[in-house]
Amino acid sequence: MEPWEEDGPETVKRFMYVNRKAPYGTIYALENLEVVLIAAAFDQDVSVVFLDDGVYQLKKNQHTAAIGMKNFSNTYRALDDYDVEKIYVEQESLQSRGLSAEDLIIPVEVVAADDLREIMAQQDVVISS
Amino acid sequence: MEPWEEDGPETVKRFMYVNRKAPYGTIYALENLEVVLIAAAFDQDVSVVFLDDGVYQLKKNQHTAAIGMKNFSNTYRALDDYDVEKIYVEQESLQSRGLSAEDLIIPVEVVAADDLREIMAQQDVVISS
Amino acid sequence: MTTMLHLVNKSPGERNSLDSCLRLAKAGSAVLLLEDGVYAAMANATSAEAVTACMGKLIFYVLGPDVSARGLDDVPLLDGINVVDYGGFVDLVVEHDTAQSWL
Amino acid sequence: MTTMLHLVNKSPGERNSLDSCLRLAKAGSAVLLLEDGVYAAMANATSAEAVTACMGKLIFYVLGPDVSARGLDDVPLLDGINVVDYGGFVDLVVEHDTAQSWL
Amino acid sequence: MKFGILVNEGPFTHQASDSAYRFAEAAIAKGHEVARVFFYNDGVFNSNKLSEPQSDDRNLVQLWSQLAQENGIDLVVCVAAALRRGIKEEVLQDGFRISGLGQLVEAGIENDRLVVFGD
Amino acid sequence: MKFGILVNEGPFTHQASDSAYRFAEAAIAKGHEVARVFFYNDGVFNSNKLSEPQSDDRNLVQLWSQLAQENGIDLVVCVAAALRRGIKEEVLQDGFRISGLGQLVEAGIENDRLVVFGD
Repeated sequence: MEPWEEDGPETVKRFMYVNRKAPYGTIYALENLEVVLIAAAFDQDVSVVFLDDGVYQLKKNQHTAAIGMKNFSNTYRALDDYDVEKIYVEQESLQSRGLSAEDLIIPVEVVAADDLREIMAQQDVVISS
Repeated sequence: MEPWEEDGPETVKRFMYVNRKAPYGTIYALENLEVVLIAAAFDQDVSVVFLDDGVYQLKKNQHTAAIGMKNFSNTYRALDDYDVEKIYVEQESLQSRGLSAEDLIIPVEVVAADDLREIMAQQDVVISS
Repeated sequence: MTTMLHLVNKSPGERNSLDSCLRLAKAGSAVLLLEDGVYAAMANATSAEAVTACMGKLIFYVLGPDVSARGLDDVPLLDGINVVDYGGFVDLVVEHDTAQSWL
Repeated sequence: MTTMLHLVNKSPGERNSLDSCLRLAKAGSAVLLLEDGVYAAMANATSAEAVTACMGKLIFYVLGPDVSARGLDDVPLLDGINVVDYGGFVDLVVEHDTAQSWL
Repeated sequence: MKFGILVNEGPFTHQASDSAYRFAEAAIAKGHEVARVFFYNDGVFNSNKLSEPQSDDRNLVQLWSQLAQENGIDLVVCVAAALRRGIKEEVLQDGFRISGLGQLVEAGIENDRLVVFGD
Repeated sequence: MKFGILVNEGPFTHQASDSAYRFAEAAIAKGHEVARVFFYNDGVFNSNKLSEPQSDDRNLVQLWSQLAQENGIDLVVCVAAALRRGIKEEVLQDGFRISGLGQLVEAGIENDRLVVFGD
C-alpha cells in the first residue's frame, strides 16, 4: 500500500486467493481463477498463493483433449496482463511433488513455508476454494 | 450362498457397501445407508463395511439438534430388522481413532485389515460413496 | 500485522488440511475446528500428536455443536482446546482481523 | 475368489484413499490410478515410496488421458506402471471380476 | 460489525451451507449485521426453489430466504457458476438475486470480515 | 459384456461424470453394452436441462442424453436424491428418467460389472 492510498477515500485491503487443489479433478481451480481475474479490476492489493496440490494448477504442458475438458492453464498467463504480480508458490509443496519453478507455466515467487507464513499473516481477506 | 440358490433361476451376487466418510460433514453416509436399506429387499448376499472415517458413522450418542441436521444414526439399528447381518468395521480404523466396539451404536464384527482384505476380495459388486 | 483465525473443517483422518494449517499458521493465531474438523480434537486419536505439538504456539477451539452431532460428548478431548458454540464462533471472527478457511 | 480392479481417483497429496487401497488390496490385484489419482504415479514425488513398496504385490496402471491433462507427460513416472487409455480402462474392468472405487 | 459470507457448496452434499447459516443466525443474534452472502461453486444450488427435502429435514433454501428477508441480507448467486449448473431466474427462490463475481470482491472490501464456508 | 455405471457427482464440480462418460463411450466402441447409468448423490444434476456451460466447454447433460439415445442406455436419476436437490420432471433432460434406488441394485445384479465414479 502506498502512502497516498492510505489517505484516499477508498480503503485498500490485502486480498489473498489461496489454491490448494489440483486442476480438472475438481472445478475449484478454474472457478477460483475466474474470481482472481475479476478481483484484479478492483483497486485492491491482490496476491495469489499456490500450495499443496494447488501447485499442480501451474504445471506446464497440460493437454486436455483426451479427457474432453477445457484446458484453462494458459489463462494463468493473463494474471500478468491484469497486473496481478504477487504470485506465490510454496517451496515445500513443490519439492515434495518433485517439481521446481521451471516446471511451471508462469514465473512465480517460490517462497519457503517460513516466509509464506508471514505473508499470510498480513492479509485482510483470504478467499479459498 | 446356499447350494439350492446356485441352481435357482436367480443369480445371487455378493454386494459390499463401503463407507469411508464421516457423517454430517457430507451427505454420503446418509445416502449410502439409504441404498443399503433398499438393497436389503433384494435377495442378494449383502455386507456393509465401515473403515477409515466411515467408522465415525456408527459412533454412539450423536446429538444433532444444535447443527440443525437430522440425526440418522438410529437408522443403522434397522439394518438388523432388514436382515443385513454382515456388518464389518476395520479394527485398525477404530484403533487409530481411539475407539472400540463399545463406542458403536450397533453390534458389528470388528475385523483386522488382514481379514477385511480377504472379505473384500470375495465380492462381486462393490458400491462406495 | 493482523491477527488470524484459521478454520479447519476436514478430518485429519481423511485430508491434509489440518497439517497445512498447522504448518502455515503463525504463532499466536487461533485455530477453530468445525464440521469434520472436530475429530482432530479427540485426545485418543493418533491425530492428537500433531495438535498437541502446536499447543504452545496456537490457540485451539472446537465447535461444540459439531462435537455433539458426531457423538463425541462422551469421548475425551485434548486438554487445552476451548469448546465454543456458534455465538463463540462469531466472537472469534470478531476478535481476529482475518478468518482463513483451509478448504 | 474373484480378481479385483481397484480404482483410485484422489491425489495422495490431499487424501488417504491410496493408502487405504494399498492396505486392503489383496496381492495380485490391479490398481488403476485415474483423475487426480494419477499424481501418485510421479516418480519424484514423496508419495512414490508407498506405491513402490507395493510394486511386487499389486499391478499398477495409470490413465494416460488424465496424465496428459495434468501436464505430466514430461515428468518421470514410476517404472512398472502401465499407461492405458479409456479403452484400456474398459479392458481392465472386463479382465477383472470386480471393480472397487476408493471414494 | 458487518459480515460478508461466502458459501461454496450446495445445501445437502456438504455441511458448508448449514454452518454458514448457523453462523449468520448467531451473528445477527449478537447484534451484528450480515450484509451479504455470496453463493459460488455448487453454492448456487442453495437458491433452487424446486429443492424438496424430506419433511423431517431442514430446508436451507427456505431458511436462507427467510433469514434474508427478516434481516435485510443480500443473497447473491454467481451468474457464471449458476449458468453452467442450470440455476436460472425460473428456479430462483425469492430473496436471492443473480449477479457477477464483482459482488464477492465487494463483499470483501465493504465488510469488516469475510468468512468462507466450503469443502 | 454388459456394464452398469454409477455416477455420484454432478457434471462440473468433480470429474466423475466426465470419467464415466469417457468410460461408457470407450466400452461401446469396443462392442460392449452399457445397459444403465444410475445417477445418485449430486450425480442427479447431470440430468438438469437448464445447465448451460460456456460455449467452448463440454455439455455433459447433452452428451449423456445423446449417447443414451444412440445406444439405448437407460439413464436413471434417483428420485430421493433428486427431490432434495430440486431435480424434477420439469427440468429433466430428454433421455433421463427418475426412478428409485432399486434400479441401482438391479444394475448391480443384472450386469456383468458395475463401475462407480464419484468424489
